[in-house]
Amino acid sequence: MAEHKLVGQNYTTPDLVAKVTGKAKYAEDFRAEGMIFAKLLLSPLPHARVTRLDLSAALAVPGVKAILTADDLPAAADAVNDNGQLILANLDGEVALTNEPVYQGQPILAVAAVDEVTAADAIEKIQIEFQPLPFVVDPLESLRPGGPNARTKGNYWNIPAPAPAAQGGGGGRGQNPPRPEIRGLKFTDAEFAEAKDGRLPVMREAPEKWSYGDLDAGFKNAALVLDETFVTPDTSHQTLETRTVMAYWQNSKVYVYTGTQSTAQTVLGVSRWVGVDPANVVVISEYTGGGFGSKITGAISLVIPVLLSKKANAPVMMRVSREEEHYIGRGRPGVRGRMKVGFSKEGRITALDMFSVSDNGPFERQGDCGNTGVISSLMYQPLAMRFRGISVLTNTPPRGPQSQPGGMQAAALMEPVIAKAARKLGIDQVAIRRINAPVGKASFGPPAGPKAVRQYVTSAFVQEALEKGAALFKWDERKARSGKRNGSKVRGVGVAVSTYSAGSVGYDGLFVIKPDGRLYVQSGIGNHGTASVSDCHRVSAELVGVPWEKCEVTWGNTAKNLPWTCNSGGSQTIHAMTRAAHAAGMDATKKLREIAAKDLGGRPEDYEVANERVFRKGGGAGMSLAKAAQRAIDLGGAYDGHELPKDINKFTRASATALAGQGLMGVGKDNYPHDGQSRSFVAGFAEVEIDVETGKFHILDYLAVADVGTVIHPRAVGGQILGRSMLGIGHAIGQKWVYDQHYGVALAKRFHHNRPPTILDAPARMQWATVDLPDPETPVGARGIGEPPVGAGCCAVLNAISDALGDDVFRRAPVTLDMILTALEAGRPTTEPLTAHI
Amino acid sequence: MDFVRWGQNPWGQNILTHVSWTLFWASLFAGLMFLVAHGSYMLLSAHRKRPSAETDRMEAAQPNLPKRIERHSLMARAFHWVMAAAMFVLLFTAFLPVVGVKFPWVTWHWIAGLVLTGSIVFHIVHASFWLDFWSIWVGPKDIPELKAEVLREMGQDVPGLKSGKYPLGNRLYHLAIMVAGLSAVATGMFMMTRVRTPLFTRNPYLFSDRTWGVTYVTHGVAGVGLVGLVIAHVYFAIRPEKWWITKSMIFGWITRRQYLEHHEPERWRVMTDRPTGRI
Amino acid sequence: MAVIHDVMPAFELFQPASISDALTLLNRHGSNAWVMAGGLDSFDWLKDRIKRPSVVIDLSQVQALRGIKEQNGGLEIGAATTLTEVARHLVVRDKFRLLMEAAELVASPQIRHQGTIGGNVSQDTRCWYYRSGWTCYRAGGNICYADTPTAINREHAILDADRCVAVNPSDTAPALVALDAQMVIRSARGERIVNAEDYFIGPAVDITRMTVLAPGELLTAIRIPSTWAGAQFYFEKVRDRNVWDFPLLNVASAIKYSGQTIERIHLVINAAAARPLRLHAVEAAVVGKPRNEQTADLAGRIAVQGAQPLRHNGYKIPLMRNVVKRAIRGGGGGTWTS
Amino acid sequence: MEEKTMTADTPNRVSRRNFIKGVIASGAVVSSAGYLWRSSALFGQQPSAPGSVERLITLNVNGQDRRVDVLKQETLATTLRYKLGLTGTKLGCDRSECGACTVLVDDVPRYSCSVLTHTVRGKKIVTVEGLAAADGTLHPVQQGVIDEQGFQCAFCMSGFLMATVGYLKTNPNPTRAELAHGISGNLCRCQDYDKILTAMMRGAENLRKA
Repeated sequence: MAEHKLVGQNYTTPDLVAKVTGKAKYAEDFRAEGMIFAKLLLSPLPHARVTRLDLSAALAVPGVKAILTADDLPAAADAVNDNGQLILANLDGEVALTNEPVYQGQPILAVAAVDEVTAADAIEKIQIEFQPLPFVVDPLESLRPGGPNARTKGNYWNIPAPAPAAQGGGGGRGQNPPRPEIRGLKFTDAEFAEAKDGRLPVMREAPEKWSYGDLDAGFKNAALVLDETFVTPDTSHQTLETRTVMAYWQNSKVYVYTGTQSTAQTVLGVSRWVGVDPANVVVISEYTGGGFGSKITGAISLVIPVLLSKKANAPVMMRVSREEEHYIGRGRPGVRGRMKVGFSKEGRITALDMFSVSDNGPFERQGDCGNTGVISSLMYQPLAMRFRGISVLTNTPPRGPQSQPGGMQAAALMEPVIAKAARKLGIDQVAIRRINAPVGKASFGPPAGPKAVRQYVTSAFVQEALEKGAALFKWDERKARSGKRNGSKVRGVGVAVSTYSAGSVGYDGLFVIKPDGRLYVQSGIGNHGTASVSDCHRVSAELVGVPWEKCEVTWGNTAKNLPWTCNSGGSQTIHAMTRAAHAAGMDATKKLREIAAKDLGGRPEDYEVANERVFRKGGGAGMSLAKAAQRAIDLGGAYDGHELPKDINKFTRASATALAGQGLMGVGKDNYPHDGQSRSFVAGFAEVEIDVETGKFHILDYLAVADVGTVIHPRAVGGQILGRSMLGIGHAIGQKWVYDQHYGVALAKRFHHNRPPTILDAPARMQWATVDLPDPETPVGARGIGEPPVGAGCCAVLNAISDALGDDVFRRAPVTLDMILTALEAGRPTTEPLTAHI
Repeated sequence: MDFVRWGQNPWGQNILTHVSWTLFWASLFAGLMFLVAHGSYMLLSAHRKRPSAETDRMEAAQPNLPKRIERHSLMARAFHWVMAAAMFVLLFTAFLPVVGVKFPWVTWHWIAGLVLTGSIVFHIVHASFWLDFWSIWVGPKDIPELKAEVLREMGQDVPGLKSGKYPLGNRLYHLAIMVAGLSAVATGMFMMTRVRTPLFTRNPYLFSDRTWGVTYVTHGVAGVGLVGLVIAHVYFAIRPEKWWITKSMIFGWITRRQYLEHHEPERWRVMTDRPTGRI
Repeated sequence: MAVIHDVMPAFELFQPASISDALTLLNRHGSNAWVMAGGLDSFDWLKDRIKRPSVVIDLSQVQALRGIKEQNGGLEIGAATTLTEVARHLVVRDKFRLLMEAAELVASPQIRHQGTIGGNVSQDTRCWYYRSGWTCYRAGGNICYADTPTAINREHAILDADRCVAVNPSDTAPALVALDAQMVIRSARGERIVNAEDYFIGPAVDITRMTVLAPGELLTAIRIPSTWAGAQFYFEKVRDRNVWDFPLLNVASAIKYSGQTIERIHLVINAAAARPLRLHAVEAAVVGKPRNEQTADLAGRIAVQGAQPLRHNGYKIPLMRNVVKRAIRGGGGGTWTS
Repeated sequence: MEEKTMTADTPNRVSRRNFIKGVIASGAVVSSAGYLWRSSALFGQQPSAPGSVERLITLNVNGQDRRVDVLKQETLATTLRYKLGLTGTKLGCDRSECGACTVLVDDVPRYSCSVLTHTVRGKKIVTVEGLAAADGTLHPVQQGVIDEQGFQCAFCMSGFLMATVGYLKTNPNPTRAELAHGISGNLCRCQDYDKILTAMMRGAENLRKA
């Protein structure tokens, strides 16, 4: 695709008019005849056992149709994944309803009634008693010698080492992973003694542990060694649309109207949670009001209306309230890290010894803790590194991946240390990041596999991003005025770098060119605001030469023949699905050429496809796509989808089979080579102004420069870069959880307590740019961008604050005016650094 | 009518919070009703009065008795009045806001509570080592006295026991106020860990929610009980036939005649060298 | 009984059209009645199912409670006048800018379009323990969950706490106290007028109420005398987010000068205690002094005397010192760049 | 092409053998008995009491008078969404903290989650469905969103649109900073504020030109 007609161009996405007129239907906007309403009874205790439950008074309320309790749920079942591995059921994993709640707010039961007020009134009539069990909401409190455990069995997951993975993301059939189990672990008294000074104690034998290089030599050769503790906040995803669901059963099929990030893949989630064959699951999710990782395949809570609907024999709408969303809506694990970092006098990191403790919540182990190590190793390329970590179970709401999971925390742990080192060494902040930046096929993470080889990326253009950013931001000019006082105001500038995974491989593309000359694209991608639901398919349209006006995208309903599609999480989609779209486009192009050669003579290679035609290269005989589509139907076989490639997923196969015979089918699996792991990078630049009398600060300006390969849709990329930057900035300026430790209950459970940034907290000026260098390992050159802006946004602001005020102001994020004020007053950081959720 | 008030703790558990203020009104009402009933009875019914000739005889028989007999030492009187003042401050600061007179009352209340506590501690020590400790208590031995007292009150002329130093009514009252007062004081001392004072570091989590509930209700029950008891006490203090006792609490002594008239010299020996003799 | 914080339970609704009808209803339903003006405080309580009135008296139809009248060189503002109307009123802008600035900093535009000035000054505290529906002192219980060894009390009181450490969250209240406003209160028994300063009460006096309004009473109007018209004003609200958030502290001052020296001053701080506090000691100390850095420093130092921090709100002491300084000095010196 | 793909599940595709007659398509008026509350009266009417209210009221929504049965405790957002089928107005928090439910009441942006429906009798209510012209021509502010590909998930969009349209009535030619203040009562969790402001500034420009 030498010159692009669609790729790289702005356009109006096919969902926008419906959105702007209010016709777009999100889960709560659907109505079904006879629909009844569900409300939840949540646990008021952080850990308890239900000892008495009397539903009689609630069932006697006129209008109450059914009550669903934990006893009605199917048992956790084993599953087989895409690679054919048997995944044993986690018997201590998350369940939608329970009689032994492990966090305040966990649903105990649900009441369905003719209307919401009846359901709510009925809940108030339920007699329920709990036996309180030991609980803990602070991971360090649980790791303290003699500290309480969040789960009866212990406080962390022991997950035996997985079988060696093949290089290059191919996956491959490994042995079946063992069942994870909960165990208990505490610091020794000697280890924990350090906590007194607000330093994170280090656990010598942590469950997650790896290293490479000669750490001791790295520290010995260092010109500067810093040993810092930093703490990142726990934050709710707080999608504006809560995880409301409407569901009903019909002819043994279940119809689930929900918000999800990944339409096609949610079928498997529903199937597993409800215990029903995937063929009997229909997911309808045309519009999703935000996900940020919290709705990757819908949410486990969807089983509640699904099973209630079965029990009550009526469609059930479960509107989830904002407070309920705080509890069941997922959050980012906060990480406290201890980083001992050695720097050469040029600023190169010679050694990094990192220990991370993350707050895992009560259920399945989150990858954030481990990612702090892996991402740090990629972003700063330490010459030698040791990582140790533990993800501690607590009685707080379940965590889930949130935009740049673990990567955002990695940046927040490391960036303040690097900024401090640059100040101590007298090195420019941009320069120190440049010298440590990954270049080309940079290695990262632990040595793995029988040959102990480290993984590497497909490409990295961080230095280019830093250079472009410094120029656009007028870094040197701004740096010169940083620290200058104007009345009670002082300015500071900050730069930060950040990275994350940016794409997977191996999925399918599917479309049909019909005899009306139009291109009908089937999209299994979720529509949660990233625009990838249509952006990816622009690649197919461009390859077969169809103008966008003649493309119709079908999405958001798994009954409508969608292809097997990646999870829209971890910035996979634009990479994975442009590859799949490319494969399908190439398949159609090949078929078009073959049809032309058949009808018009010559070899297929003599033909090219463009401008709605297939024609002899250099002009000459050809036919319209409309005509070719009709010919494809006439020819049958592979041309119209009656014969399908062997390697496509069975999900795609079923959809393609249903569409066969309607026109020329483009269908294909992404089998393109892919040497390395795709990662995107962002360099963020911020200037802040702080009032030292109130501690209040404003962000004057923010710039993010992204290394994302080829840009498919500039406005969407810009929105992702700045939107995710703001999400990160929220972590720097105020968003957090607050828990009362005595009772283990949430105090901040609404927007005005959790404080997601408002439009007036955003920088007065925001800009974005990309380095515009395609990734060499993917046909369109595009990588994902949803994740890395988060850490860059957060840390550019953190670094700008410390640039203005000095190093000893904060040791945790978010940085709020109280921290600034008391630190300036006392001349040292004063806010309790290690206490969780304050 | 609910006698206690319930609330919810952060775990949604029902916890006791306070005694219901309706009990205050009940106690106030009961105190006043007792006053009216007793006053009416005293007005309307006949009472036995010891014939003065009998007292004359006794006085003649005991010429060596001093004219004034000390009934309450200075220390005992000081204690009583300090305690009374503290009690009034406590009751008014506790219950004026309940009846609608709003003012900052907590500091006055706990300071008065400390004064009361101090005076009670003093009183216990003083009574144990310097006074006839057992003279104030009631026990099974008092049943004949009680019987006689009741019959006398009903107008019958009953021979038999007269009171020792403290008439039975006094002693019963002391018992009641001791129970109520010590309950209020003991719970009040713990409750001070829930308010800001210079004496304790605040720790509202000293007890479990349930224990605190019982503590507050006990304090409340004792408090409203004291309302009735104090009303009764004040009433008797100003009744004409008890005025001689009230005066003794002010001046410390009673006359020989009063002594002989109201007390059983055998049970309150003012002349022996054995002041701690038991009744 | 299980707890659920969603879906307003049923109540009987009355929408009287006149003050007298409203008072009749209030008198009839007594403590079962809930008075709703803008409703922004009310809905939280009702939707969370914590307060359960059987009757709601909605004042939105009482035209007599709305509007701003000029009166003896001052103003009479109907209690149900919205904050937007207050902030946009020309006389408020010209003569009592302090109130305009305070009203403009409340919450968000939509809330200002609906929230009333009467509601803004009479709103309940936002202490998150109290608002969670737990039976604390303010809710009739025997504990302050916000003042315990483990409590999170960053937003709570540094002054005048008495068992309860909640603060008054109003932005317009300190401005009204500084302007010597008078609160017109009516009930079936008649009318009484209370000085703004005395309208608010702390927990020492009544731990369950924020104002002197008794059941059956209605705040009908707020009168602003001409006393401070055209004075030098300073209002500052310090909060976390620039929209929605309640003040961590706010300060209002009105100053009249005689030449270079401060002739009269009213200085009020809110969110430091359960009621807006007029800083009489500071006022007395700065009268007769020139408006300069030294006077400002003095004011700041005096202001925080006696302040008692809790575990997480120690920052309010330097913050209060500094905003009081700024209220004398007239800002932080240097404006925000943007 | 949007219209065809917008409505997810067309009723005729669903077999009617079972209990579902289909999912009601966009904009349809749902039974006036309402979904969220039982229709039986919880209290007897007290016609004699001053200020007592009737349940059956008339609302002027998007230029039309609509008769609707409204419970005493019902909020405007609920009436619009569940009684009048106007689901373009979203509920994000139900507590005046996000702005997704913003509608115009007599041209003033209000949080419909925090307005009792009974208080807006006789007032003109405009929702996002009422912005475009009868012929489908988009409102200039809506067009601004199309022009700039504003918003991401768009759950906040209708609230932002209504807040902007309301604000522009008081200040048709705002600076970017003024507009940000004017629509600051709306939260976007995709945090796409920069692009939203760009789209809304474009909308303001469109409106001035219109």
